[in-house]
Amino acid sequence: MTSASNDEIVLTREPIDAAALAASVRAPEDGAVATFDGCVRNHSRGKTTLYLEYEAYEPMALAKMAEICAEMRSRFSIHRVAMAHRLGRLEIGETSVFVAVSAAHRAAALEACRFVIDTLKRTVPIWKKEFFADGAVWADGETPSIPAETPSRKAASD
Amino acid sequence: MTSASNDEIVLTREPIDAAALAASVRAPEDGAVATFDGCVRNHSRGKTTLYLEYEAYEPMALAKMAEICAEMRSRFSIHRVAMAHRLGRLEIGETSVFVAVSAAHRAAALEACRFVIDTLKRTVPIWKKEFFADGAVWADGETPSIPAETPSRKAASD
Amino acid sequence: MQVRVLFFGRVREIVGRSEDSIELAPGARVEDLFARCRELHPALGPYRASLVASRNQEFAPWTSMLAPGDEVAFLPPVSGG
Amino acid sequence: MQVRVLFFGRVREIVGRSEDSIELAPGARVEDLFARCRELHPALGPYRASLVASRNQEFAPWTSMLAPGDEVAFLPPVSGG
Repeated sequence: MTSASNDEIVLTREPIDAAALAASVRAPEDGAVATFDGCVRNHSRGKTTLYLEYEAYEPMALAKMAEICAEMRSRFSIHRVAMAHRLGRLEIGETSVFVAVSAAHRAAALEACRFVIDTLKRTVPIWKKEFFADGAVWADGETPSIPAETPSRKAASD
Repeated sequence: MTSASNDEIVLTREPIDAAALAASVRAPEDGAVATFDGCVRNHSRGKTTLYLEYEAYEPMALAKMAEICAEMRSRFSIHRVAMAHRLGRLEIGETSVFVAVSAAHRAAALEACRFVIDTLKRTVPIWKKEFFADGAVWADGETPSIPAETPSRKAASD
Repeated sequence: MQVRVLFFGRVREIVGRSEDSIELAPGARVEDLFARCRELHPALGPYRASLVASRNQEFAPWTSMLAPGDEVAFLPPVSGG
Repeated sequence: MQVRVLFFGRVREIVGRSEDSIELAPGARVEDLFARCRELHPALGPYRASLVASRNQEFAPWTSMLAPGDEVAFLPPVSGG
């Protein structure tokens, strides 16, 4: 699922091909590509993790991811973005989220990459369930900010 | 050329395999891998770049890169690092420098990755010459800080 | 009027289904819809403070007015990434 | 005493070679070595303010004392990355 020309936004139940996404944002006018790869750790809460399951409110998650791209473009001089989140069951070591950003200069690429992953974790309706030997728990999450009583659509993403 | 167990430090005249380096830092205990890929832009100083040449004071450059890794480990909770710099002639779009850092958590990986590339540009004795249609120029660089009059070896890297 | 309500994560498990259709009086707000859901699924009560609402795929205040056919969700804290 | 001096980048181009062996009086400092190099290659003069010195692969003050066999370099501003 792809949105605006230079933004690739993906929710997928298949393994994420990080190298292909990193290559996809790169162009001759770029001097920098920053990436972030979130992967499934073998431990959490002091216990051994067996696997994870992710679910999403898919159309809203895609809309929020597109809003993050738009907001990032208003803040940073970047060229292309790819952001992908995996859904369903993930094994240890697999990539759950991947972000790649290209830019002419390094500061924009690095700062935009960080902005994407930090904002995604606060605002995109995706949920993680952690499975341990002794049971499963929904991860502690972050509560998104709510718009004011008379919301404007634009303010709703923060 | 590899240094301490979890630090891979490379100067090479061959193309850098970014995907392989990114994969090499990844382990089951990691939740995050951040990378930075510096690539050759097709323009600089308002002109079309034809190609670049990099040269290094190789043994000192490797020593400074190792110092950056040590300093990074004292500042950030990270797991593995790979840093590679290409030397010789590079064409447009090729990777000149690549950094990959793994960590349990995203903030450490992202901040350490940025620390590496920012510090490398200030302290590692590598020089870039830019070739244009109308001639070649050595890139404006940064002058490394010098230790005090009675230098200690430890302070020399800043 | 009828609205569609969606459940995700912990809320989906408590309710035992991922969506429902609810009949409400005209003029109802998001908070009235939640009250109705809590009548149907009392176990939701303790989670109210941790939830945020969405209306037609935008975060929305609890006081938002609903319209027929709206799609509403009560979202637990998000934990993507 | 004899020391080895290395040239890189713009300095290498000005000097026309990448290294040299220089004979110095005992007690010479890094700045004395640079003065000797400038006598041999006057075009180096204007670059003095932009250079930093290294001694045995560590950045070093211009006042550092040299020892026989030292490896010194006069480094232009670095531009890796």
